[in-house]
Amino acid sequence: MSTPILEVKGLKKYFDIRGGVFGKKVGDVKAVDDVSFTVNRGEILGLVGESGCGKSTTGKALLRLVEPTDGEVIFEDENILDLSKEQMRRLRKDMQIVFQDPYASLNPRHTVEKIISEPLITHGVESSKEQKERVKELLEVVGLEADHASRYPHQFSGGQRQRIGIARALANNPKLIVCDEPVSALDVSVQSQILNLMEELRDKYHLTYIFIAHDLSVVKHISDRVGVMYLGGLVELTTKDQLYESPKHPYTQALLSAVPVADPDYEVDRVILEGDVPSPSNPPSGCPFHTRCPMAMDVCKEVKPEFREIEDQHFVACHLYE
Amino acid sequence: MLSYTVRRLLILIPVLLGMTIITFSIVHLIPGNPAQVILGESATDQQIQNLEETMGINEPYVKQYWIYLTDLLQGDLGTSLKTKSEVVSEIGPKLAATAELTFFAMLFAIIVGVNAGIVSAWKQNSWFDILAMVVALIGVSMPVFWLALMEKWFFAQELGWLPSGGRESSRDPIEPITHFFVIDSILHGDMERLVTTLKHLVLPSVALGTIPMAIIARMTRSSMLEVMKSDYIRTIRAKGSGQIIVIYKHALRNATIPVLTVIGLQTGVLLGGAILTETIFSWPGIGRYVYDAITFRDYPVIQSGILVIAFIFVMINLIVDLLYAYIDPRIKY
Amino acid sequence: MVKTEHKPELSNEQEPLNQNDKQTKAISPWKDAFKQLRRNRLAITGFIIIFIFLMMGILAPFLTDFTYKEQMLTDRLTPPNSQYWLGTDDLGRDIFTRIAYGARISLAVGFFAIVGALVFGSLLGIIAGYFGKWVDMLISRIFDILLAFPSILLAIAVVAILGSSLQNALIAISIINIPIFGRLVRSKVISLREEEYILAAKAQGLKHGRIIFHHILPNSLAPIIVQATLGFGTAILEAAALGFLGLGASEPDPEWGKMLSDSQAYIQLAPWTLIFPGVSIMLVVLGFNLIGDGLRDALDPRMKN
Amino acid sequence: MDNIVLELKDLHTHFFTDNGEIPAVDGVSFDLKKGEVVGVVGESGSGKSVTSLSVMQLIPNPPGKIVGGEILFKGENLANASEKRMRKIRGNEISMIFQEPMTSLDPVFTIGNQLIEAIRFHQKISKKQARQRAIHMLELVGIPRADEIVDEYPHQLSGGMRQRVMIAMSMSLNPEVLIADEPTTALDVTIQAQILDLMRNLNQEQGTSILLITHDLGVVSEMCDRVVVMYSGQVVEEGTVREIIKDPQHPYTKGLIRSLPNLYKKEQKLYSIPGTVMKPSTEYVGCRFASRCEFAFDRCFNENPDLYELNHQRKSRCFLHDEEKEVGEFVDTNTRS
Repeated sequence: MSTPILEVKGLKKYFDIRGGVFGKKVGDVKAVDDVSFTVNRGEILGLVGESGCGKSTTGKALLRLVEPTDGEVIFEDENILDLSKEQMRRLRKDMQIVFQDPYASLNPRHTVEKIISEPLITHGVESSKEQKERVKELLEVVGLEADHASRYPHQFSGGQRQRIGIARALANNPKLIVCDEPVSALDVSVQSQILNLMEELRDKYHLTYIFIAHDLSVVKHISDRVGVMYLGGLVELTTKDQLYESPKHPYTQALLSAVPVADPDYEVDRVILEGDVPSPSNPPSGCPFHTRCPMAMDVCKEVKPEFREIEDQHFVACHLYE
Repeated sequence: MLSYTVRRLLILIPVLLGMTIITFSIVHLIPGNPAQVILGESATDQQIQNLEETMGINEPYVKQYWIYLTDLLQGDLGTSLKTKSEVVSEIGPKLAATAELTFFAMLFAIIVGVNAGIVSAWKQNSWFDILAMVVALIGVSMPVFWLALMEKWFFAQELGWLPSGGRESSRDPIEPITHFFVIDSILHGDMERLVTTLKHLVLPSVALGTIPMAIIARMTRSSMLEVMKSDYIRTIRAKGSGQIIVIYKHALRNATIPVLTVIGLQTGVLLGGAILTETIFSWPGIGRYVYDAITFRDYPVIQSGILVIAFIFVMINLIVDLLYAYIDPRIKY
Repeated sequence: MVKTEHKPELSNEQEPLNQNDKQTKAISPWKDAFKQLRRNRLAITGFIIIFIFLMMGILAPFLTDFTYKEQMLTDRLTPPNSQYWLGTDDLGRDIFTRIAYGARISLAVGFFAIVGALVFGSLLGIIAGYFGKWVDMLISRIFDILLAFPSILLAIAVVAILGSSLQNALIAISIINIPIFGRLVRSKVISLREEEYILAAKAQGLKHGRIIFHHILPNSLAPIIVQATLGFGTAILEAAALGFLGLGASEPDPEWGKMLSDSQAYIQLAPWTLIFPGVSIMLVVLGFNLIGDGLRDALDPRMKN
Repeated sequence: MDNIVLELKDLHTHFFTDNGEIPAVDGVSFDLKKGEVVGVVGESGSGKSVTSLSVMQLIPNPPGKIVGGEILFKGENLANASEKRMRKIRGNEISMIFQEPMTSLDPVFTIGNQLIEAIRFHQKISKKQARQRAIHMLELVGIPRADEIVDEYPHQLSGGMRQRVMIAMSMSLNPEVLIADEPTTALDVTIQAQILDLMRNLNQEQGTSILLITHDLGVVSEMCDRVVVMYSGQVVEEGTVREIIKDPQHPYTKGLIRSLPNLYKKEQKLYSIPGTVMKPSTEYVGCRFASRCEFAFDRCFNENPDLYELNHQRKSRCFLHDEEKEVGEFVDTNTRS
């Protein structure tokens, strides 16, 4: 259970900011800044954070859908950042992604059949009979009907489209799937259908997920371990029970307390953070959270806290625990 | 804003250089011996040789282009083959004539086009909207020179309401000061002449302005309709603001942004159309100057005329871009 | 009565499509657009106009007893009558015949000029948009330069360089339209590159070629088709303008712009010599504009949901 | 009953599209009392937003139109009020904030300009006074450097700040009713907490009644006194927030609450309601939820149940309430695994 399938070390993704008279580089947006974690075979690792924290960019950088600026991504003992474009292209069979917007991620001019069979063609399933069989099988696996294959994406509801996206990701029996906010665009009653489906598929095909979301309850529900991101970096990473029962980082605490609970009896000791998330193009010195942190100390303004293990399996980047 | 202006100006440099390469080609790349082509069949060897020397035709192209460019920078636009005088000295008054015509044509196009577009959007699917859009559709489909011919025939020749050509009555030429006759008549304090001048402007401006007017009306309408659907218009209505404020203050200002681009581009169409319209209305502007040059194969004049018009067009687009940044605060550099 | 047995709480239970699920057949976006186009009365009018002129051009020899260069010198400047439906010009040529033959020229010039511009423009646009960097810089600057000229002026410049003939006018019109298609395709490719389904295709491990030909190209087709249709109209206007300036077709070709130019002097004496060729240009351009507008509505990039 | 400020009676708002008539709001009734916060909950397509826009007469017309029912604002029926009368009410007596703070402010005018315009439309005060008032309102909603922000453009502010500006704008004339249409949906959770806190304070300090439209039961639970649950254009359940969340009566509400992942409860597997929301239709006769309901029986497919009044202001639209026995059985299912 605890053999790592993916190890991420010091992952960075900076986007250039261009400006001035000649449009030359004047700075960069540190979308992902030094992120490290491991994912074990068969587990679901959740990544949560607010918009702009870099969780989605991290997910895409892992698959080299955006080229990382620096770092290592070791997938099954191989640093995929060293692979040539062609080698990487072949490896995509094993590493898949499910996108947030189930409509935008399906080509509107292709039938479901074509959408799902495309990865099959690309990775060597040549006979069209085999493709048809597989498409049919995949549709059934995700809870659609075989005769949906000839339809176009715009003829489906949001939940059904997300099922198509999942079927496509499953086409070549991948080992790892990055789920980039797969249920954020869906209504509550459909969201639970998709969450349950994803759990079932994980068990059935021994999949590993990296599950990215901004909804803490969703992440809690599905994940085994959870990482919390803020302004491009991980601030806390531990098992889900640890994280939700005794969060260590002040940001995690504030984030958890901010979630409205559907229970009128539940009295939350709410920490309301002041101000907005600073811009990743101009992050604060020291700890990126010190500008909003209710417990900020002098050292926080100067020194960036290290992301380290303070208890077994519990990583935190905060000066309070040094 | 300053940095943006400077950057826009810098981007212009390669564009202006590229333009000169194209106009350079007009004289220097015509197949055969350019001097021969320019002077025609009847030219003597001596004439050809002289021209070859002044054009530097035996030099490599790069050097010829360099000479052309340095001449341009010194304000030398070449010499007309027909009149043997410097193009630069001939072109000034003609430019003023064209500018005056274009200005009034654009004024007509913008006033009528923008207002028709607003009313159409406001009263969507009303009889006015349908009529205006049918007229606009016909307007964009019309060849400008045909419209000019028809106007001239109907209003000048059949009905005799307006003069059929020229900038002024030939019996009584104006003493030019700025070469903008409307301004000159005012400067002379001669109201009668002002009326005459304006009368001469009506037909060519309307002919020239009709197509841009139609395009502006269509663009204004669709842009207004788009803006009217936006969230912020809903907010403004939720505040209780009246229809007039919603349309003329908020919707119009937002809708102006795409319309401005169209206006900038249409100025180009107008300047191009001037060649045809000025010919038909004997308007002594730069368009007619180029047209005459085409007939006489006066290559240096064609070359400089095209360059000058394109230069003006580029400058107008620059102004439009800067206006853009002024109207839309989201554009920051 | 309460149903006692409850359905199993299976998550991957079929979500029913809406009420009319059973009737829902696969609706291809292209077919959908076609259906919408057929309902658009203005677009249909446009198709009819173009069809009539196309037929006039093709069947010209069968429609009249005259040829376009035949001069009936005794019948010069005859007003429209039963023999000369649209009258005759100053050389006694039948105007209807010349307009019918002229339809061939105008439609052909419009078609070939735009197809040429479309091919070269799209190619350059795809290269610039897909590969980006300095290739994009170079191509985009060339487009900027070409677009810095008012189009008719650039056409005049090109014809001035190449010499005036119908063929060169066609080339000139093609050249001035290249940057229009080029820019359109480039911006479409760039915006598509950011689309999530292109990213999804990349995530599947699809090769460049397949991404371009199966994903980017089909999805950029709609605006290209619209622009091309509107472009036929503009190209015909531009050809007529060049003809009017004497930079296009030469004697005795019945090019509509040239017909107008030739008859200018007879405007008061014989207005029909000017009215009919002009109306023909206008109708054909209007036809293409109507079709273009209809196509734009039908192929709206924001797909109906 | 006398302190009811807003009452909807059998409101029908239909959209007339190429594909036929869509009854987006199909007979909705509920009321809002002075100083009360009422939540209207529903998924997309339930008609909750259309209901709120109908109150303001801001339904894009065409295609939308109020075709029946009454909207009583302090006794005056707004459903057939003139545009002129509505302009007096909008922003002044009933104001509204929207979901998308990023697009809800005019991008080409300064914040101040938009605030001043709203104030001066309803009150004849000088520009200078209006500006002072605008700055004061910005301070009130917790905007730092209000005297500078007032001259900035919307694009210079973050989403949370823009939503504060929207709230400042809607509160600047001290309206009796604030309609908030998914005010925090587009915001991050920490920013959402700030905005909800602000709205709660306004409600308590100014006594403004709030109609809160949302899909988030968590937000409802935090903010509201009473809740109206909508499904496919109709109200399916109504009650106090405690009743709705602790003891839901309608199968849809039950399913909705059970399918919610909860931060503080351990659950093995989420419940999920099969299928998707039925689009409202004029032709359909049965219960709108029947096709997804595990308790549905023949009658549900042939007849649309009425809202059963179970208690004072406690209503549910389900045939199961017809017989006591069935309700009992029904409640039982709650504990079923």
